[in-house]
Amino acid sequence: MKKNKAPKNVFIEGAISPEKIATSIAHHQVKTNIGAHDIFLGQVRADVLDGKKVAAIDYSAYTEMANKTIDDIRESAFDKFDLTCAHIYHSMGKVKAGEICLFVFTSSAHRQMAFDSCQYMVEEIKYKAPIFGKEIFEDGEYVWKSNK
Amino acid sequence: MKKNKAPKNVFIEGAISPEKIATSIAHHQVKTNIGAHDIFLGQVRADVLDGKKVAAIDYSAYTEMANKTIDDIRESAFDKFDLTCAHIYHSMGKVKAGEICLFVFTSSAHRQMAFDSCQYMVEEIKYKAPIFGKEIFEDGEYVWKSNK
Amino acid sequence: MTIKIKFFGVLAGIASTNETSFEIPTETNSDAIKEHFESIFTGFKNQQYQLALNQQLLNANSKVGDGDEIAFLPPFAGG
Amino acid sequence: MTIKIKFFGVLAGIASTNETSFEIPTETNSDAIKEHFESIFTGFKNQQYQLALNQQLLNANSKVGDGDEIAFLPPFAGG
Repeated sequence: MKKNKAPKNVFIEGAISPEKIATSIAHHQVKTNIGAHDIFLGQVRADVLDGKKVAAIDYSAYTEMANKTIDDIRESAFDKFDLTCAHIYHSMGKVKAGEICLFVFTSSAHRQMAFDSCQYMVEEIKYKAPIFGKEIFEDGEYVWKSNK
Repeated sequence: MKKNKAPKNVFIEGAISPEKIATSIAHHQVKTNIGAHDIFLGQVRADVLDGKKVAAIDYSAYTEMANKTIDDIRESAFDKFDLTCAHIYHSMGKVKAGEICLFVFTSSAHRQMAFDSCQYMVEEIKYKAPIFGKEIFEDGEYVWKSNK
Repeated sequence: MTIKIKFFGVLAGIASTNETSFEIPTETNSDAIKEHFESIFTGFKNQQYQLALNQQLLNANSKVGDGDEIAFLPPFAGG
Repeated sequence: MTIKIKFFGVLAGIASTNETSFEIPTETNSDAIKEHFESIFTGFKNQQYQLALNQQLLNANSKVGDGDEIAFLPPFAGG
């Protein structure tokens, strides 16, 4: 499926709030052909590396390419799965441990499509989107995170 | 894993609100060992049967057995998957088309466990929990729904 | 001996009740209880349903005694 | 000819900049650009990274011309 319009911006400054997720769910209640939603949320873990605890991740991205890549992933999900809706949001900048940095939301008439497409998009985003994360420790030092 | 305490009541009167889902997500932000959440939501579809549109589903259940069955499903998910948290809520009584009737929420350090356990619990609930649903049409007539 | 009987969904509609009790002189079994209620509520025969004994689904005919609870369960529709 | 160069993550830190431009007399290729910046920012050699040309990941050496954009991308960490 080819599209001409510019890709949607998936980035949100800072953490993704539970209220934003609630609002997004509420917006789907008019779509009465939906029978199943699957929502994946990535949350920043307070991992301990060499005895030091992660306090936050500071996200940066090659924004234009990341938006284009994620738009392509979303379009390919519509091609592969029988979906009603699909939404993706990712944090930019600092997200504290315990806060949400990734929100992937799929909706379909039936549950299998919602589950499969959500998982597909999460994997694709992790491996293909040029998003970078600095794990910042409680003492202010940091390491660069890698999904590989 | 054996438990002595009485099973938790999973039933909520009427639709499950987006606000309840947001509150549940927010409660997990103190658990900083969680890296991934998966949330499944069942939504009532306005299916058309013999030319008549479903306006709502009226849920009833063999409550004690359903709570026990769902508690067992939850415990078995903890045995099978490396989970941090798992929560299940189901509507009782009338839920209108577009509203949410099932909320299954799993959390784990890593995404695969969150995805797999959520899907496992949804399938188990659909096939094993003695919950019954009357699909009520716009004209007030109804049919009994079946997952089989 | 008293056995507690519960009906759900379409079966509660046919029986016009959610619950009843069943008095018997001696120990009985689930097949006998099923036959008994199918003879009272003839509409049950056209329905698919399972029995649960004390909140456990039955796969085969089982002994039923004083204080037991038998539930008539039509197809599940959770979610 | 001007090529736009972008650095991200750990590489932006090593280069002390997110963006620069690269002036060349004639058409060049991605391998040459990579070598050029590895000779300026020697720390790049110790890093794993990929190049993108005009927002497409490169799998092989590619021609690069006027107005193109080359990005130096360390491992992804989205989610």
